[in-house]
Amino acid sequence: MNTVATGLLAPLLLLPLAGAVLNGAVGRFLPKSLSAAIGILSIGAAFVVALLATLQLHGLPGAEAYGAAALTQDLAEWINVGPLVASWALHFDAVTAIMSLVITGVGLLIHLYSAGYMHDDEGLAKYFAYLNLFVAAMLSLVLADNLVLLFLGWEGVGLVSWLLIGFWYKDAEKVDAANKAFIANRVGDLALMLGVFLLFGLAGTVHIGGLRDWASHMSPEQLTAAGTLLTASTLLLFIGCTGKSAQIPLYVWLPDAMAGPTPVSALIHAATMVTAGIYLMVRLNFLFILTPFTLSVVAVIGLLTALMAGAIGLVQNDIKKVLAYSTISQLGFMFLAAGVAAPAAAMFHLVTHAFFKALLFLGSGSVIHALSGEQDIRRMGGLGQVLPSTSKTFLIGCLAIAGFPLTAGFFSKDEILWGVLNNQQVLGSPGLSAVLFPLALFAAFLTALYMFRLYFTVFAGEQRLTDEAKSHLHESPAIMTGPLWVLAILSLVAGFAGLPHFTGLHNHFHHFIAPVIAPTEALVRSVYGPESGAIWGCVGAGTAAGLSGMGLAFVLWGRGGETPARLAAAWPRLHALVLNKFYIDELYALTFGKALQVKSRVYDLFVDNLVIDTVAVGGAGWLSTFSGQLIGRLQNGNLQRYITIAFIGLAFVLFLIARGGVTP
Amino acid sequence: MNVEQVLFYLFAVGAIAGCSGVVLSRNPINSAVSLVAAFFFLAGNYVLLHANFMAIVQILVYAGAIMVLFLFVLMLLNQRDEELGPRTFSIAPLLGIFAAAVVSVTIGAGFMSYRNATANFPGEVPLSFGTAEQIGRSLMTTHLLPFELVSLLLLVGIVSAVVVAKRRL
Amino acid sequence: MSLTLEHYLLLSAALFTIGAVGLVTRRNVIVLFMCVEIMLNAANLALIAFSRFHLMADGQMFAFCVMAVAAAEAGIGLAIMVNIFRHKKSLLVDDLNVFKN
Amino acid sequence: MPWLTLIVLSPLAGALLLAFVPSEHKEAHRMVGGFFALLSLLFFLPVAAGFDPSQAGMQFTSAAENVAWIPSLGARYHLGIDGLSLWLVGLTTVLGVVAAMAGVNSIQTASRTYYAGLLTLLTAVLGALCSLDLLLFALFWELMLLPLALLVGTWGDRQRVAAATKLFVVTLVCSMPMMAAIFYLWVKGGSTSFDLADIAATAQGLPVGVQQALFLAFCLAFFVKLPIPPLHTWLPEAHAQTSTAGSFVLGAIVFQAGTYGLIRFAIPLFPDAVYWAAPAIGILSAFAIVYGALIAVTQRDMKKMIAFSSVSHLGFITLGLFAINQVGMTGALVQSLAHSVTAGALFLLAGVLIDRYESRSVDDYGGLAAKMPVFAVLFVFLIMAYAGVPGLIGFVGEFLVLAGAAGSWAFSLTPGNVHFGSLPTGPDTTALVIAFVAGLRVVVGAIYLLGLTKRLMLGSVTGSRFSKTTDVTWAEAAPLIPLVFLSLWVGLQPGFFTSRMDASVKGLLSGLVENSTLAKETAANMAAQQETVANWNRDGRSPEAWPLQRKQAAANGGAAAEGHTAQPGAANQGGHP
Repeated sequence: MNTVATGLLAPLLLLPLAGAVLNGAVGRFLPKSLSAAIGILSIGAAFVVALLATLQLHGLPGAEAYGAAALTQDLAEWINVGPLVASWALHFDAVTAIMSLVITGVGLLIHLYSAGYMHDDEGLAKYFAYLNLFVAAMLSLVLADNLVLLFLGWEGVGLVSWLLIGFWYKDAEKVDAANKAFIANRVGDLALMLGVFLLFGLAGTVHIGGLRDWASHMSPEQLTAAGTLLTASTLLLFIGCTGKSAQIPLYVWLPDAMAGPTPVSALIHAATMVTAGIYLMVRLNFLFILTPFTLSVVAVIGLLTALMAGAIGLVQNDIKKVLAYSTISQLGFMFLAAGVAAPAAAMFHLVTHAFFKALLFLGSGSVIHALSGEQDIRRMGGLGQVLPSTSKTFLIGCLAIAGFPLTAGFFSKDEILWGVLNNQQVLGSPGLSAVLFPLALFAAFLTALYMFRLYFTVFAGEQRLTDEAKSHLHESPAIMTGPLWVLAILSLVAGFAGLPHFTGLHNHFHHFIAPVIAPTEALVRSVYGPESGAIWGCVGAGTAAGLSGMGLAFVLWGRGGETPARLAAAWPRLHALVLNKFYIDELYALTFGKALQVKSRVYDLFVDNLVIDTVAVGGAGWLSTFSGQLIGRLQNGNLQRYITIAFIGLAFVLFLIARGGVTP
Repeated sequence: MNVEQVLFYLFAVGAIAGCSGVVLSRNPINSAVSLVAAFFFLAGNYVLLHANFMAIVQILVYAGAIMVLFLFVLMLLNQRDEELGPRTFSIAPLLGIFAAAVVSVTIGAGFMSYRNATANFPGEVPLSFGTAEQIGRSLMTTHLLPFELVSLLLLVGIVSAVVVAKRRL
Repeated sequence: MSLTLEHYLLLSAALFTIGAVGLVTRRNVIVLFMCVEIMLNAANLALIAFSRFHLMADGQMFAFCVMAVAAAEAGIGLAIMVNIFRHKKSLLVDDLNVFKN
Repeated sequence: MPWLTLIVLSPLAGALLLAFVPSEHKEAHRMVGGFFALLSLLFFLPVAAGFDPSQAGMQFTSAAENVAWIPSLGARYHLGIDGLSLWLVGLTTVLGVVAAMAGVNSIQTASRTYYAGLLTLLTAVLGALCSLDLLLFALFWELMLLPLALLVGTWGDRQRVAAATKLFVVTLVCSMPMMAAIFYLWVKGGSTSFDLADIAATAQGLPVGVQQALFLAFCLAFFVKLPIPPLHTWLPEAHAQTSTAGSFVLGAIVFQAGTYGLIRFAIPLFPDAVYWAAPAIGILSAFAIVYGALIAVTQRDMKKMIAFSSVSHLGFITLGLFAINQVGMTGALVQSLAHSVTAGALFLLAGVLIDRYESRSVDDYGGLAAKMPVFAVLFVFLIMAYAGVPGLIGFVGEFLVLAGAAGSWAFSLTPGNVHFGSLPTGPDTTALVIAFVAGLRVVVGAIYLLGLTKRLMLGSVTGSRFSKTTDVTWAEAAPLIPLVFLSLWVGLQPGFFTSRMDASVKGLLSGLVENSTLAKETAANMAAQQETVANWNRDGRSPEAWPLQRKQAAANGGAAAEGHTAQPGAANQGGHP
């Protein structure tokens, strides 16, 4: 490991934290503009620090060597018990650099936007405190040099997400959504924790660098011996990822999480927190590559999620829910990439997705803001003229996510598709890829379809607004549209950071993160050799899928007409099934929710009260209760019975003495 | 049988009779009066044992002070006759009686076996034995600490009796 | 045959037993007190007999202390009795069970 | 200076002094109670400062604290402290002060009884934590019961006396076998000494069967104090019925003696029995954790909910202790601290509401966050600390215990021939299952704790009774402040605490292995297996290590495989030319 100690990482982590503490402690007494300024400036400063650190990292010699070049900073001891050592130690390599630039950069834009969006809310200081705290937690997640510290960030973002989803806590539904998110996340966290324990048991360390050394120095016998447990641990880690990154089976919390303020949805539930799972898979790619079974599971789950969420997104009517399902679907794409051993593609899509999905969420926020809180797209329409900036930027976002040629999404999505086509052998079952690729194309088609359905329904056609919404209709202020334009430009140009290799141009992005994903790359290259011919075909197929989705959307929704309704009427069952999200929520409520309640009641009433407390004899509570009752019977307060017992005891003792058995 | 023996048996029978009266009579006042009688007989036995001071104290404190207190309380509370025998059948008192009997027999047997029947009293008793003077000297010298503790105990007893009786429950 | 220690000890044991039997059979709390007094006196008798046997005053000291304890006990005990009677209108042990559900 | 004696006895001095303060002077009782509790804490400071972390054995064993106590029995007044007891003692002194502060708000009648009982209880707990003589320990152990029953039974709801009686009887009866065991060991050792070292020597020399019986006798006494199901039934009742301060004392202070008893007596005295019982206790603990958590889900009475949650939380202590490795045991000790701080804090938080509105049912509350913002912040913070959010105290204990349990070979059902799944150095399957089941609390705990938060604090304000609600007063918040501070300190810097435990825990573990045939065999077995692994490692890293490549190599035939796998390093050069 080529690491250089630096002093830049602590400020990067602590600046947002300081902002959070300041706003949390005294924000209530400050004017709103000042609390907003504290929040924005602390993130802005963190962004500058992240840039400086990235520059320093870029200048390091040997960044191409196998052991990734990185900046490190040890802050303090944290947990140090025998073999379990986890310090407050930060590690900044290429992947971290990208993640922290996204977190602080997009975070800064969203903070700016929030200052406009939330300016009327009485809890503004609290809001900025939470938002800063979130950035701090997310940074600790990506900066962690060991899995325990990573887990701290992992749980930390979950906690702040809970606070922010339930930000308007007076509404019981929003609180329920927040609790649901936290609990679903906790299921994932448990799996992650167990995965970490397993790794700790196998490798004897929780230090990521140490794990990397361990994984790369394993002998064949060791790998064979550890195979099952290693697969189990990577599977557990992946389950952890499905919780945080909203994949099947734990995705159910994300749509509900839209109860939070819209900028929060943009930052946490689109751009950063939900990508933590991808980050973890990339960060630990040296482990996942050793377990082909896990990789195929990841790929399949990712693709299934992408398809299912895309289908659900197609029929939702809440603008934010559509975007939420879109996020789930795009995350599925990223997992698909990670699953086919294309972590660079996953990472690239993560970045571009952060830009255009944040843009789309902020745009939807702008629409909601303009319509005084209206979120149902059936009561929108024709907003293109009224909200010029919003609609233009929204269109750019839609083009990017649909993979319109030369937008950011075009490059990143094609790289994923190429990975699916190319890396089929990594999955261990070549036949799988034959299924995966067409389905992935279909998912790309779905993406374009539902996104442009949203665009056309909201911004094109005739206005279907309520009177109340009409009366306040206005374009958002500059502090909100500014970030939109910045993100729009990024969505357009970010793709050029990762030009595909076959064009003969330099892929800066891939080159930059190559040291981190070297184990995977090494394997893939060693199996397949240099990239080969079918690339243009792949690009063509991907582009065609996107364009045809857009075209179909235009046909169905762009010109008005009754076609969608007729389609829905033609297959009522199917439509209801998709509209109701495949009844997964109900299924969970019925199985886990009810089962938990029933079990709890049964334990409480039957086991605890009846078996342990009442049916004492022979039951599990024999010792406590029966003996308690026995003694209780003796100690019934009857003085004379006590005396009798005392005499019996005395007689017994005297008898023993008289017998000469015991000498007093 | 010399006089001493006659007196011992007399006092012994009297004491046992008096105590039995306590246990057997239904009226608590009768019990109390029987107990006073038993105390007198016991005091007689003390005299036989050359514990003259203790005999006096027995009569003054026990028969005089304590039992008067008992009687006073009994009169004050106006206790009616108690029905003897168990209200509901219970094995416990029977067991208790049995145990008490065992205790008694064992204690007796134990004492009997103590020093194997060489337990004759020493014939010569010093004149000063059991007198107020000897007791007093002993109390002020060897047994000063117990004496002080007893006085403290009595003080606490007085105070708490006052407190308890004063407080309304 | 002259009087021996055993005579007194047997008398003491007999009195103790009578007191004990009273303690387990009687119901009136004041009578129970009297039975306790009987048992204390039985102990006193044994102590004084030993004192005579050893020709040492220590036994009488013990008896003296016992007597003081008995006096204190009677004082406080009867005060409590009076109070309980005021409260419960009864002095029978069956009625005084505070633990009973 | 005999610091330990000062720590142990200064509360008792306060209790005696209180006897002379007339019962009407509430303020004076609080001053005296608080002062003497604080005194004990102050005396702890030099001990903490002078503690030598590198030393495994007993420290602060001055000659003045090792004197004959009952010479005819050989019992001695012998005190000492080591890494196992250091923080338990320290935290108890802190919690004593907190409990004294809590009494200001919660105890309005008979305050003298409260403070005298509290101080006596502190002496008993601290004495038990410092005793190196088993008879002395037994004395302090039993001394705990009286003030405890008094504290639980004097204030609270109608059934409090019954609850206190149940507590008293159950704990007393369950501690009797331990007494018998102590005397048995004393007699076996020649009836000359109750000293821990002598008793340990006697106990470790006993046949395995006897060790097992005695071990169970000790465990019974300590498990009922913690408590572990099915010995827990006294706990929810007692918590529900008693006052806030009583709950705090019961929930935060008393159980520590149980933790300590296990780690100081039950485990080191009977090494063979410990390994024999560890799998069963591991399973029982995991069951306890899930069981308590599940019952807590449907409780409507918030104190009962916290009480059942405590049952769950305390299962981690036995789980960690009987993992019998350094991580687990240290985790159990930290968990003991964590539970004291967080559960105590929750009882105080619930108490603030119960004392104000006289209802324990969560259904009677709602939306308080809007009316009591500061209280809401404290509440959420401490709930999160309790739920085990990293960076706060609850996480450290839970994480270490689970890590220790997952990696424990003591939980293995075939300990003589440990295989650790398919890998010689990896975790055992039973241990993993136990860790998984215990880990379910992470989820279930979140369910009921967030549910509690929602029902009490969030949503809309229900009813008119809260219309005039004001935020927490200083008197209500003051006891929480040290707990918040401790939550952060231990959460962020657990190393400060665990580093002082390390040497003692290691000493305890090496003693166990030395004195247990089973452990010796297993250790030798493991060493042999690790030797094998080390030999594997000497082969160094080879590209064939990766199964995919081998598979590929097999599929493509020799030539292709050679071409592709020969130079993994070359492919590593940046990935793309």
